[in-house]
Amino acid sequence: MKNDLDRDLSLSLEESAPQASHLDAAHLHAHDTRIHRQDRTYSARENWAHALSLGVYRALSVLVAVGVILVLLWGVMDLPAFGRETNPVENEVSERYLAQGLQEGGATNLVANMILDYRAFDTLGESNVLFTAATAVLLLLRGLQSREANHPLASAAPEAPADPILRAGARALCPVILLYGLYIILNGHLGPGGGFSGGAVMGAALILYREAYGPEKMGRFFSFRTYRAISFFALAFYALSKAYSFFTGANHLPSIISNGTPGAILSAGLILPLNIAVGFVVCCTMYGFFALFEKGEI
Amino acid sequence: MNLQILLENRVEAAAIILFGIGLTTLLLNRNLIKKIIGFSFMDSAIFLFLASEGYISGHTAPIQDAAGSLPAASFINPIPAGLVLTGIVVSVSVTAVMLSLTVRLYQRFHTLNLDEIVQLAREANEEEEEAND
Amino acid sequence: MEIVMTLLLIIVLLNAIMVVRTKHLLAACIIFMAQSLVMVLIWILLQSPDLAITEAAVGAGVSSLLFFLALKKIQAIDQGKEDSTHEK
Amino acid sequence: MLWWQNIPFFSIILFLLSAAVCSVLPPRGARAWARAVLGLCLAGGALLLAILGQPGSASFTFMMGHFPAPWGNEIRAGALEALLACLFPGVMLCALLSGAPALSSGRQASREPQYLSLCMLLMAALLSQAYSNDLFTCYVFLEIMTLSAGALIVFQNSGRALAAGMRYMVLNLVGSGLFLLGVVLLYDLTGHLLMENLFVSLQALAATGEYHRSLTIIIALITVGLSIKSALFPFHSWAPDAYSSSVPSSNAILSSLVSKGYILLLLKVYARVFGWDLVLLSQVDHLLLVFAWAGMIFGSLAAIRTSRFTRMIAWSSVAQIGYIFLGVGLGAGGGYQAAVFHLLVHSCSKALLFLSGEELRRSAGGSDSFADLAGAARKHPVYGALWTVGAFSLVGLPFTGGLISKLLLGGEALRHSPPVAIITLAVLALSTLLNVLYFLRTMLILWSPDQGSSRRGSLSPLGLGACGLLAAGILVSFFLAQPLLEVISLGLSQFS
Repeated sequence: MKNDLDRDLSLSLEESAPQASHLDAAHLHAHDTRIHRQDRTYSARENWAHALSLGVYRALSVLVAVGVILVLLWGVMDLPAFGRETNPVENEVSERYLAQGLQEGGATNLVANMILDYRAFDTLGESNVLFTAATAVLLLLRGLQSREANHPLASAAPEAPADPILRAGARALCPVILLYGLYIILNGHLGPGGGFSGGAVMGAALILYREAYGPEKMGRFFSFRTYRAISFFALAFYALSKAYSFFTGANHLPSIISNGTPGAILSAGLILPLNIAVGFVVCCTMYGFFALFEKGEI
Repeated sequence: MNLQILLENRVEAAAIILFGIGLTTLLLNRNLIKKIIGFSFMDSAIFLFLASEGYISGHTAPIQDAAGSLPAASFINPIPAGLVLTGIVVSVSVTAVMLSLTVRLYQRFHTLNLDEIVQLAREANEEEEEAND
Repeated sequence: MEIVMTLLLIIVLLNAIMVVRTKHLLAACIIFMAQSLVMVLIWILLQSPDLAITEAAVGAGVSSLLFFLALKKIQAIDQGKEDSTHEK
Repeated sequence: MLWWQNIPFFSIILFLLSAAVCSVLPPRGARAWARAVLGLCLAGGALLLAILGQPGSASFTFMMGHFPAPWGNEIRAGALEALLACLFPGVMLCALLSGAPALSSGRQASREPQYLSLCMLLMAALLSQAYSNDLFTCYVFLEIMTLSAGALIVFQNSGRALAAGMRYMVLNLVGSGLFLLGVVLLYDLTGHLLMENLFVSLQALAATGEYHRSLTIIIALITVGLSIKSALFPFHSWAPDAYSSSVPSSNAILSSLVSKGYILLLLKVYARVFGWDLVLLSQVDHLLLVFAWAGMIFGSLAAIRTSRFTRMIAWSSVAQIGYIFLGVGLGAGGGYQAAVFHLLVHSCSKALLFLSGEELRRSAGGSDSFADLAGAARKHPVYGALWTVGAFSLVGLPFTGGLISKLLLGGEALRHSPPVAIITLAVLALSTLLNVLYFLRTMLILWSPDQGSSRRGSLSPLGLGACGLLAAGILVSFFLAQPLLEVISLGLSQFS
């Protein structure tokens, strides 16, 4: 076994492969066959046919790109003009959102009215898209290291203590960013902003804190259990409250949620609590993405 | 005449060109990371097209004041803004799933080239077959 | 306003072309982040501040971060091969 | 608002809620909850079908929220949607029951709650698309289906599944991007997203002949987008890997439910948004016919060539999707009816083939190549028989639903112009012959005299019951074909 090990490695030296000393056998075999295979078939340098096909391939892709663009442009040519008032888009649907949005939805941000009150079913689907993505990434990346403990990944990122500048910066910035994210969520129905953007800003604050103080300190108050609990309660609250408003709406029952005085924080009926729920889901998901990508464990 | 229309509708024309570039990057580029960036460009091109439909020159953002005194005619169309908000979050979720798939694939096959991955997966599959026999 | 919008659109198209032409993945990710920031400006010019905040926080912020993390992890897997071989 | 009209809304919200619940429950609890919810919604769908199935009953709309349709969202349920509300939960329940041992085995046991939560989201998206009356709502739930189906493929994290998952994601994202661009262009031309209002303004546009180029491009974009996602022939390169490289319940769910959701959306867009004469105007139906013919032939040819059992079943579903698109291409009325009928038959029989095939594979020592499967059916005569029923229905032998759909397709082809009729009948005959070839060969191998050691696997009653239910579905689709066809034609007439 010793001599063919050298032969394999000599073959792939110009691939800047490492000078392997003695690895454990299982890892060695998998490791070698991969290097061996990689360099055998795809080195474009010597293989001129491969280089030629690369050139043809590149020219073909430019042609396809130009073709698709031209066809679509040719079709788009006679669409309604940009920024004109008489476009078919300005019809009775958008007119009602603008005119009666404040009375019916209660939010001064008419886009928030439309998202969380008129077309609430889309946004319910929307936060479930985010939940699907979080579950998919969880399935894919969780335990990426724990299974192959001796896999290179485990030894790849030694826990270097974060440098003091980052720690000092984080101590000053984290609370401010968290506050700003909370502000965006709470004022989602009064001005631009809302659950999605506010949640992402809060997620960024959590990411900064984790990066500065390390996952152990972060794990004390935000572990996988809290992640699961928060996203469960937020999504369950969102689905139940929207189910209530759909049910009362469809069966023409009066809904007990009042719109409150426009402009006040506690106005716009369900829009504020829904923004808070969406904010928490987005915050947990964004932090979860970061944690899963970095360490394979929340 | 065509060029003049294109110049007038230049936001929509730019969106369509970006969509074409993004689509072909997604389809024809071999590197996984480039594919994901191409997909993200394709999506933001469609949202740029959608948002430019709702724009009315001279109108302001649809934020009513507390007393409701601003006239309804002074706002732009809120529907595209709402739809694009949904779309941006869809685009981020899909990017996150694709990136995690890329990391898993790289950890398993040590390459970012999709052709190589499919080739290695087929070979790995035959090895499993022989292992079973 | 017209000139600024035209300029931004040209930058957007240049970004897309540059991503296709660059060899380095890190450069591609940085161009992706720049693209999101330019889109933020375009949303502001199209009078939709809601989209600007969301694109800035969710588009430029988190997805670019995920791109850099994915690249860091891929390099970690590469270095991992070197590290584990030099370990013993 | 009658009480039973709340069933569609209730089942969608229940699935969304149980997606969140399943992710926090322990594996056993999540399994019980998922099965209970699927059973409940199956019963609700059956009740809805009983009420809406009567001839002359009209479809009703359910206002999601306090505002009527063009402003708020709305879901609309008719006879066809009620039929789907029975089919979708039923097939998924059978897939989860029969695929349970593979799910909770080995290191995947701790990840089963996430798997079930994804299945709940997939079912919520399927039902919302079947009921929805708004194009952008369809896009959002289409995106949920793409992501959750992609996660179902890569559940096992094996090399093959990951590669198949990536190819699936790349091509499906192209498909949903094209669909979204079609929806956005439609909104630009008409200012509406609600299907009825879109129909009215599109008829007005077609009358004045305005935007003719854009309308053709929009129909082409939506058709190509949804064809990519439902693995029609030229865009099917991702399908054989995606349908055959994961746990058996994922294979069954993907090939029998996910691609069906997209075809139904295409049917709804043709019937309710464009209207068949606008589609004829844009010549897209000829495109669909050519793709369908090619798919039926090359799908069966590839199924013959492949040397592995599960991949053969996956390739045959590419051919069967060609049959369904043949029905869509043959046009409103008879063509749609044949497409929906074959969609029901294929959904039941494909799930049955994958699930019972997995049992046969396990009893033959888990290898996928035909050489090792010799005599597998003798070791498991029950599953062997069930697999044979599924194979007969796809070949189209009497007493199975497949025969009815082939007769419908043939009958509908005769009503078309001679060249289309001749080619369709020739392709139907040729592909049936090819089907006979590869299914007969497999059955001969399965039923060949058993020489190896007969390792009689454990017969789980639940799994057996599930496969039996699917086989019953195939037989029912033959014996009760007439009432089923009436319900489908009633549903289609309510569609537009």
